[in-house]
Amino acid sequence: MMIFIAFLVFVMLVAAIYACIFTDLLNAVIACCVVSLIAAILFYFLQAPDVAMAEASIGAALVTAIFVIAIRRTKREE
Amino acid sequence: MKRIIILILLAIIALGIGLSFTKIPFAVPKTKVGSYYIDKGIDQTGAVNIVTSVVLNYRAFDTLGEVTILFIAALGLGAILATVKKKTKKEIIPSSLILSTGCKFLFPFILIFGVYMFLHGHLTPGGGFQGGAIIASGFLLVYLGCQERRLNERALKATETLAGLIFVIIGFLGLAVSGYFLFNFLPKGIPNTLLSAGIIPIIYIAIGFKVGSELAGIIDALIEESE
Amino acid sequence: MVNPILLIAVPLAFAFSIPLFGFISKRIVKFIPPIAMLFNLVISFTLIPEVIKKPIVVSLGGFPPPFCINLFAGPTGILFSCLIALVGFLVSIYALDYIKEGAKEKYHMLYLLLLTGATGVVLTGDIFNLFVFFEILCISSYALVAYLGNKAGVESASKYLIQGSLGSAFILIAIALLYGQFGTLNMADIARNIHSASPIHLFVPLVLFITGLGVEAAIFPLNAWLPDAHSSAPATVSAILSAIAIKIGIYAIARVVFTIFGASNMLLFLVLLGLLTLLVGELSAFSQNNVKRMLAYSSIGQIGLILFAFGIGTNYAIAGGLFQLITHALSKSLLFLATGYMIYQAGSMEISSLEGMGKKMPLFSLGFTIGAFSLIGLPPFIGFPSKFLIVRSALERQSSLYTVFIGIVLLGTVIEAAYLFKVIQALYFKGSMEETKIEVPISALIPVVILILLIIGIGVYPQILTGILNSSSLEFLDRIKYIQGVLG
Amino acid sequence: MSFLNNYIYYIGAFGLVFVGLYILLIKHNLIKMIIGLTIMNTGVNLLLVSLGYIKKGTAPIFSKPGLIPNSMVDPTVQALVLTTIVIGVAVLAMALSLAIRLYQHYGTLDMRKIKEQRW
Repeated sequence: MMIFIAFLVFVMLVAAIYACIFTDLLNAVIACCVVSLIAAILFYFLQAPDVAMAEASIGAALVTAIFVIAIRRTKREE
Repeated sequence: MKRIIILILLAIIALGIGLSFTKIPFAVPKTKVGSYYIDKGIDQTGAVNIVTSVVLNYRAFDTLGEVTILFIAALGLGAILATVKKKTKKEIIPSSLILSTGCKFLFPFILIFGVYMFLHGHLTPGGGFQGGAIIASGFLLVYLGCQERRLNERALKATETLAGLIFVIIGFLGLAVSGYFLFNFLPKGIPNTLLSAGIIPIIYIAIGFKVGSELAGIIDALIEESE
Repeated sequence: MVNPILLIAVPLAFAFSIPLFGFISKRIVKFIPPIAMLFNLVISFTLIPEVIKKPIVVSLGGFPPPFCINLFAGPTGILFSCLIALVGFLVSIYALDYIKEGAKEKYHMLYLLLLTGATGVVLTGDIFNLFVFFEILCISSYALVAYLGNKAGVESASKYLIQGSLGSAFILIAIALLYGQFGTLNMADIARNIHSASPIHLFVPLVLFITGLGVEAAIFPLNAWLPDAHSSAPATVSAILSAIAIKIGIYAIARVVFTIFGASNMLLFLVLLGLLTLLVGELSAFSQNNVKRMLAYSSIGQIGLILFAFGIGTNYAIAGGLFQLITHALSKSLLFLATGYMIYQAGSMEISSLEGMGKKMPLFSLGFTIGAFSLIGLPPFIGFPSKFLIVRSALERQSSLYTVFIGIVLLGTVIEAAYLFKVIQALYFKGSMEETKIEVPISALIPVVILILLIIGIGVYPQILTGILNSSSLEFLDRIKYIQGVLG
Repeated sequence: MSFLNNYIYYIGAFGLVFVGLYILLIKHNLIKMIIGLTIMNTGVNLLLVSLGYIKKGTAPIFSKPGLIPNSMVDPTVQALVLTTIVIGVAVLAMALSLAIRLYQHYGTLDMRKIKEQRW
């Protein structure tokens, strides 16, 4: 179990670093969405189902949608 | 060069915060407020979900502030984007029949799920914020799938205003009944049933409508000019 | 007894219901903020005698204090809420005819919510609730700076937003650290247990708090957003941001440092920070040609002076700091309001374009002059007793270090006088002397006249504030009384 | 192993906070900065929730009989995090609307090029 969580944390941090590296903003936003999703899973493991649900529905879904709309109206390259 | 300076700065901050975290071990109970809520929560508020009872009873004032913040964000976004002059109206390419029918078919189910979410906020995980977000994502789906559909702005505004007012008015009723703002003045009922926990379900319904209409309004304002 | 919760809940209800009023008639919307603020002003004034005797503690939701959010309406809180309501009322009257473009209905809502957030910060007794209301204040100020959607406003608002939200993240980490150590969010409860933790574990949250709150208060290394934001907004927004928003940051820093942490050994740090902010603000203001940017930098300098007074840490000094805070709120809002229509008329913010306004707009020029004199600290205006109080309390420390500090403060005053006189000279002694008076709406004249009368009135008779200032500064210094007041 | 057991969530949370802070400080593109802000907020939320965790704890919901109150995790921090998530999305929406307007005015989002107002 612990190994699995460590793996998740590792993937989450890698996704966060990739959000920094990507110069295509759309890719960076997707990486940001991955961070939020894994955070939601971690919230579930931390026995916080309410927060996990909020993070998944707001943090991962709506935030990504708002980002994508905004990028569509501005420039995609950094 | 700048990169190195920033990394050193970050390392100093990390060291500082890490140092103060040696006092706070992981996975050890360390709170007196939380255990009070768990011990007394059901008796005092009637909600089985203690998180809900904290959000809407012990710390309901925070939630009022939070709802206000979302309200401000929707307002500010509207004000900032409102003065954009509408240019030539581009032709909307209608989406395929399967896509639009699928979206129209799915939309009521998403709506019902969202409503279920905030109706059962005091019994199961979930609540007004999550339910409102789900409703808003339903609207997002309709926007993407059937592009000619638009929300009625007046109805949206009326919903969020009325929902916000209901929250404040419930607070004032508590003040009038017992002298405490946001007091849980309704009968608590039997825990673990739908009609229990006094004012909690009412406020959560109001929050659900408010959050749903505000997030939908935010998406609406952002998407408006993009076609 | 009037419940202090009304000071927050009633304006909030008004703000929420503005769209409903808008459905009825678009014209009545602009009268809602003055009504709400007048209500707050009346309630705050009736509460003053009560809170001087004994602070009012109100728990929300009907649970005992550490377990619920409580409001602490002490002398400081009510003093601040009076100030907020007074300035908010006057500025909203000025806005009746001044706000002509943009989303008017949204402007009035955001304006009212900003003042509500400010009132919430000064009245709350819970650290996380303070954060929430602080966010209300910050987000509505970002929106107000940018609400016209013009180039300058949007640019400065985006800078303000990035720095402000970084600050809020720091505040949140600090709250997490405190919660992890003490298991409670109530300020009095944290204050009671704070000395059970070792200083090394308290240092980091304190620094994070000062950094995070310092962004909103525009303390020196964190003030990059202020001149842009204050100068690119409309005059009413600049007035309210300068007079109220940055003061709330100062209040929150004082509350955290004095009441929660009781950090008497950090005070010299505050003094140095204040002096640095003072010098940087005044020197930058001196080199400006744009009158609104000059006033914005002058606000930074004044914040430095207030922080210096708080840092001295004696009873008199804190009272002086609070007095200076009132001085600055009244004078700076007068200055911004007076320049508002002048800039509107001249079409530019350059000082040279304001030449000859002394004849064209006599009352506004008089208002600018009185506000400037009061800010410099000339008798018989309100600035004189407040600056005098600060200097006297610094001299009472009787150390050579503080004598040097007073020298720096006086140097700052001299610079301040120099650049403000530059504007006054342009107003009266330059430009063509044609006698064409420009008509201004009566709603703009009323607040200017009231502010002039207040500045002169309190300047002539400063004893009127002595009682509330003394008990306010005692509230900061007497932590035991605060803790007992909340927890019993 | 015990190190992992004790600190893995803190490491994740702080990692996110610092990556976000790094993005905020080093990048000049406004949308990239907002991404950094979002990541930082997620990190702070994770930090807050992991403060309330108890070993072998259960969620603070009395959904079925037989749950022991003593083994429940702290509900307070979860309530706080619900608040901060919503605050985060509010700030984000505002920031992105500003970015859209900024792009309409300047045609770029590079904060180095957008400095009309100086001293």
